[in-house]
Amino acid sequence: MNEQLLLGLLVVLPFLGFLFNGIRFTSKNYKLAGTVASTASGLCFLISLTLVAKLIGMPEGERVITSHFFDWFLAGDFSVSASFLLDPINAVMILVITGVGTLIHIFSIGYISHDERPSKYFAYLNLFLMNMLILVLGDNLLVMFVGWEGVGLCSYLLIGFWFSDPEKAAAGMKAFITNRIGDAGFLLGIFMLFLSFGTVTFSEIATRLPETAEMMWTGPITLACLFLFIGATGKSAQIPLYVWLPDAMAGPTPVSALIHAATMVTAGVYMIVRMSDVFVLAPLVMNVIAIIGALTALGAATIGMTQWDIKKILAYSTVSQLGYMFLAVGVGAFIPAMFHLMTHAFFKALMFLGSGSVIHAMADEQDVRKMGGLKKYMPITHFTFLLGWLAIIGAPPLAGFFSKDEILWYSFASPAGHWSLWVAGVIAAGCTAFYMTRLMCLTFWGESRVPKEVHPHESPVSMTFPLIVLGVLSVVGGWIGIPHVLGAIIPGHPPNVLEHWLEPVVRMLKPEHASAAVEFALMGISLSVAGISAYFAYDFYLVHKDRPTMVTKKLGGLYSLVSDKYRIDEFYFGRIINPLIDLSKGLWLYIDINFIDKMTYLASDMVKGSGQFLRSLQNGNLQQYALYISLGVVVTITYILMGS
Amino acid sequence: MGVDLFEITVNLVKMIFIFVMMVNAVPLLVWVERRGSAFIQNRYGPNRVGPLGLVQLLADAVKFIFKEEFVPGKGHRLVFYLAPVVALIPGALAFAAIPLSMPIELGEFSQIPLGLFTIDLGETYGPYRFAFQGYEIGIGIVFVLGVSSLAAYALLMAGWGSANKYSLYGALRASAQTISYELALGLSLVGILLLFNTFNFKEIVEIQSQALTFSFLGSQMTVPYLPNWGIIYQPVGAIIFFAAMFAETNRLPFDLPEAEAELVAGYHTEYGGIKMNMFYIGEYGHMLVASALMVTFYFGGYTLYPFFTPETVNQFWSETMGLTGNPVALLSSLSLHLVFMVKLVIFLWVFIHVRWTLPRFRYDQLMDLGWKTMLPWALANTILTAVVILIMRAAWS
Amino acid sequence: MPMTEAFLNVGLNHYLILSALLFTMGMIGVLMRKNVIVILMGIELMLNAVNLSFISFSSYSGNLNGQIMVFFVMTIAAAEAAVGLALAVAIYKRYKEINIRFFEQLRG
Amino acid sequence: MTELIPVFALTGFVILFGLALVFATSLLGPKTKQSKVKQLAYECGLEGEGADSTKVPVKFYLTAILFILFDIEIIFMYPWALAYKDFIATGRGLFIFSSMAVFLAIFIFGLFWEIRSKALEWE
Amino acid sequence: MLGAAIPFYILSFLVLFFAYKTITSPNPIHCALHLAITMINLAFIFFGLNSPFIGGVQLVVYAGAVMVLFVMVLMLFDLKTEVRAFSRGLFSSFLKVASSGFLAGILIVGVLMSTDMLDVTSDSVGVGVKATSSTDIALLLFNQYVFAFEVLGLLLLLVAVGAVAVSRIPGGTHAND
Repeated sequence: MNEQLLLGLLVVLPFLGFLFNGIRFTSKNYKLAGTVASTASGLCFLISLTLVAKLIGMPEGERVITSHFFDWFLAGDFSVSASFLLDPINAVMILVITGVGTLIHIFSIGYISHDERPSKYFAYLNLFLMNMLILVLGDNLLVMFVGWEGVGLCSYLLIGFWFSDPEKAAAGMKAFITNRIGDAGFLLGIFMLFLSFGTVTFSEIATRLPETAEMMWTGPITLACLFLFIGATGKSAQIPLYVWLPDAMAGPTPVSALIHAATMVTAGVYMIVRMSDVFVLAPLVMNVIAIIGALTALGAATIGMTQWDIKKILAYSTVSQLGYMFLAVGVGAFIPAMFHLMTHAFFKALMFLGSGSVIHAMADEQDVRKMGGLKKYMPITHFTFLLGWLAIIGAPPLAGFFSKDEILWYSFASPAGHWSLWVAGVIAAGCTAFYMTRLMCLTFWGESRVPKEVHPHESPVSMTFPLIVLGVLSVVGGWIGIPHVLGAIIPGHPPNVLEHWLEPVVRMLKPEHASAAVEFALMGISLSVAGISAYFAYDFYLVHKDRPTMVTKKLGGLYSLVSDKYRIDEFYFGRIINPLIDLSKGLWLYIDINFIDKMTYLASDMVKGSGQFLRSLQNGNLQQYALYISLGVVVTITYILMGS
Repeated sequence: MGVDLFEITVNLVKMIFIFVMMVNAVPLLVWVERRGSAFIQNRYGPNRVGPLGLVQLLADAVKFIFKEEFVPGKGHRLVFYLAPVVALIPGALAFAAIPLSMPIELGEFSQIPLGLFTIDLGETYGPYRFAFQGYEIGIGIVFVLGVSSLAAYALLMAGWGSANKYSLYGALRASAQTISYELALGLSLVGILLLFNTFNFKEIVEIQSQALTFSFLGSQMTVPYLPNWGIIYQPVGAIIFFAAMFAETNRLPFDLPEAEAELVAGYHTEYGGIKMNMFYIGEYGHMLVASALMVTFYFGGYTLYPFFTPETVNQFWSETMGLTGNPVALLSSLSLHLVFMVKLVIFLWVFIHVRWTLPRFRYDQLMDLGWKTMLPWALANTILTAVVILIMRAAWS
Repeated sequence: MPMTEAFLNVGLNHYLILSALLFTMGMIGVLMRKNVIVILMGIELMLNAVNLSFISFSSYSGNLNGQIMVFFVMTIAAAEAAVGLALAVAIYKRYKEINIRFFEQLRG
Repeated sequence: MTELIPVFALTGFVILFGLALVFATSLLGPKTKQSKVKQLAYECGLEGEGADSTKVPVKFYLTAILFILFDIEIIFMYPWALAYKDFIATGRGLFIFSSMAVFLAIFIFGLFWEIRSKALEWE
Repeated sequence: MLGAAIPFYILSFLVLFFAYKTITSPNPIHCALHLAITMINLAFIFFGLNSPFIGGVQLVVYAGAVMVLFVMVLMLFDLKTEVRAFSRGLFSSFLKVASSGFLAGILIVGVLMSTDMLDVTSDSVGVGVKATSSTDIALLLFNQYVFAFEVLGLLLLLVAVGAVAVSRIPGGTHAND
């Protein structure tokens, strides 16, 4: 089969699955629904593998597969076609999306078995998969935007999947509205790029970039990048638009794993990497991105230390990890960003699924204070979760270690980097180690605080199998991107496969004065910070259980500030949303009613009046009608004669 | 109408002569009818005034003119007076369009030989070509049909102008009957058109003046002893045409409009004197037209193939009688005209004979006959003709 | 004398002007008469005027399509007269009225 | 136009002739006193109401409508019959026949529908 | 020249005169009769315009059928001569007459202005037509307009059915009342 057809199938298969489940959405046959959806997803994964294999088979530097389906619209010189593009960057993405997606589909079969509307759930999942693939595969910004909006829609639908609970429905709306703000920014960015380049196709932008950059003032590009970044903050939950992600945990846990950890939230990162050629022309924006990323990583990590809800902790962890990725792209380390995106997808999906397994076992209990000692009830879940924990805190040689340290190294050494960014990253890494260890202690270790009526049990195979696979990936996933300095000392000298893979298509800002010694030193510092933090957490929550309260009391206001998530939501409501509502009300009550409504009334009155007049003309008098016709003829003929 | 005074005069005189012939045929026909009916009914008929009562009708005509003028009190004066005038028009116009003989082709001449002495004209006239008819119209059939369809106006005007309910009923019956039978009439002519492919009477007659010639499955067949008459191809069409013509003329057995028992005298109840006579002129004019059309369409017109055709007649006068020049043309035309008149008289006699033979229809029978019998038969005749032509001409090859 | 010439030299324009006048008369009849049937007659008059234009154009340009068109127009005019009169008779039989203004009352 | 002059002339002559006859009787005929009774319409002695208010069966009019429609259909057959052999000569005989066959099928259907629907019944 | 002009002017006069009488006669039957005369005269104009077949059809269809129907229908009606033949309303009447008159004027002006409408000289009546035979019309009709011809057959059928149906409605001509 040719590549174009396969690229199309990549989108068509999930759509067929969506149709199949969407049409019979009232069915409760979760096995059938899940099997169909998983099959669609699994076939996509196989296709992705085939495609990537083909890409690998191509000569380096020409690894591109394009597929043109139809011309979407034409307006003068400007044309947009519905076409796909597959190159090394989104090859990584489609593998992650379809691979992790398939595992999560399989996991969902068990997870959703007791639900009312399994068909609908799987229909949404497939729809999400389709839109995500459109987003990733689109060869121009508008096709990407279609996917961008589509995944937003699916996210909304899945967060509010249990819409009968008003809180969950509200969470869905919050996610959607927050995303709208970002989307508006993204759209503005597209417009700006179109203004600057006259095209929205990636390849054409890339070809026009050098000349444009030389002859033009980079202001518009900077502005465009800023807008695009706003879009990215919306989708990828960065400051200031991150508030929706913790609330998005209201959705089913596999959804959190797929959408809100592994794939959708990384769309912003992917987009910036895709547009990296443009972004490097706007150093100011790069700095902003780096700072925002660092702040997000730090802030979210600190909030994560104070949460008690297992999914909330993971959500803040996600925000924090996304902050890392933005820090990476901000300092020009696009390949480490993609690397971290991939490894994070593995271990965070693993941990979310693990937490889902726990929640499933605890009969929908999410508070970690009511858990503990689950290790003996759920050995597989515990073991895989353990792997995820090790990966995220950066224990070598697991996946997180390599990617995180790469990012930290670049934030220090890159031309766009700065030592303060590195410090923030290291502190965030410490916090990460702390709250993750805390999570492990409270959930799996120590004595059981499980209520008597709950009987925790190990999950079925359909749920543990994805956990195992993801656990393995969390261990080995990092080995494709081993940094050169480490590769140099490890026996066998493993190469940095990922960097090699992405290098031809991604322009990176290389550290100017790379020194192996400095790199090893920094690595050691961050490792030891993480280790110490982990130890402290272990000490606090398993050995000296009174210390947390003591520390809390000592910190006082600061602690409550952090545990209240820096009162960002309250700030938004008090300073932005409510004033906006008041302003709107004012506009409605005064301007709308007094002026705009009056104007519409005037228009309607005019229509009514003319209607009354015309009605008197239409009085049923045939001869009058004939007169009108004849007058019309007279006028027409007069006009024609005048013209000649 | 003509290039010089001579031609114009001849044409005008000829036209008026034909009209007067039509008008004068009326007393003659009435005499024939009365004598004939008397013969059929074993009576004497008019036999006092003149030899065989021939002058009776002349006396009647004079009497009509001296009758008192009369208009019904509530009648519409203008319409009442105009109706008989209108009644004259269709017959006259239609009859004038039918060729009564072949055209007279005159060569140049400067004197008129009249047997014993000649008139010297002083200058040379000619050559001329005088059609033996009122006027030549290319689309003769359509013209005649159109003109005779105007006959309904006279009836309606008479009935309405009289302000008499019997007149009105009579007029409506007459016109409804006329138009109903016009369908069968028109449809039966389609067969003739299929055969001859022309609207022109003269061409139709010329085609019929040859030996019977037709194609049989694509090959030409000729029967030298039979004339190429329409009746041989279209017997059913001829019967339908003739019957419809009876109805058109409102004569027995189709004289419902003047059914005495029901409607007094139909649409001319209130008419008397010469005005009533004018309706008769119209009716007999219609009869003349009908007979002339029968002759023209189905019986060879002014020719009778083996004996009287333009060629044979010409040959007779020029070779047997030894004449040359204009007299030959003149005499040939006149002799063919005689042939035509003989045929015409035969058909007129058939008209009269039928009138005194068949009883009158009831009105519903009349309409049923027109719509449910003759129209379908005419249709079948048309289709059959088309199919036969298709087969005989081997149209598929 | 060019004026006499123009009058005696009957051409296309003469027929067209005759057609225009005829059309106008029909139009006045349609617009002004009260009797539905007379209005139908006015329509017939207008159609005839149009037919006259068709025929004169056809004759002066040697194009027979005009005559075909007139043939069709006549057919349709006859059909229109048939239906129009049928309706007029139906309404008259029921309401004893053929004034066009009365027909305004017949709104469904 | 010129070939029509005889037609006009004949029409004019016929009209003049008719009018002259009508006029002649009114000149030559006896003038007697017109009385009301004499001017009555010949309606068996009852005072007639005049043609204006005579009620007429509407069947006449339905017959006339159907006549118009069928008359036009028959008029359509005339050009067909005229061109029939020309078409056959150019080898399109089946076309011309089938085109009229369709038309005639419609015609016959209409005729039989009218007969079946009793629109042509007189009592 | 005179030979063509005299019949034309006589016929035109008759046509216009009887058309005028058609729209002004107070008695509808007179209107119908005048219209019939108009139609007959028009038929002769068609004859004169080298279209004898159409002239004949005009005689058969219009004068012989349609106008007979009109006269018959008018005789069915219980019609008094209209006291006021024209509809009321001074202003609208003025407007109607004015617009009609204006239309006539503007059409005539338009005709006179566009002398080059056809590339024919005014005295070349029928020059472009070489022997307008009825067969030519027949050939054209069945070569180019076969479809329209069939459709018209269908239309006539529908009208026949419709006329019978209308006559069946309550109070109609064949209703059982």
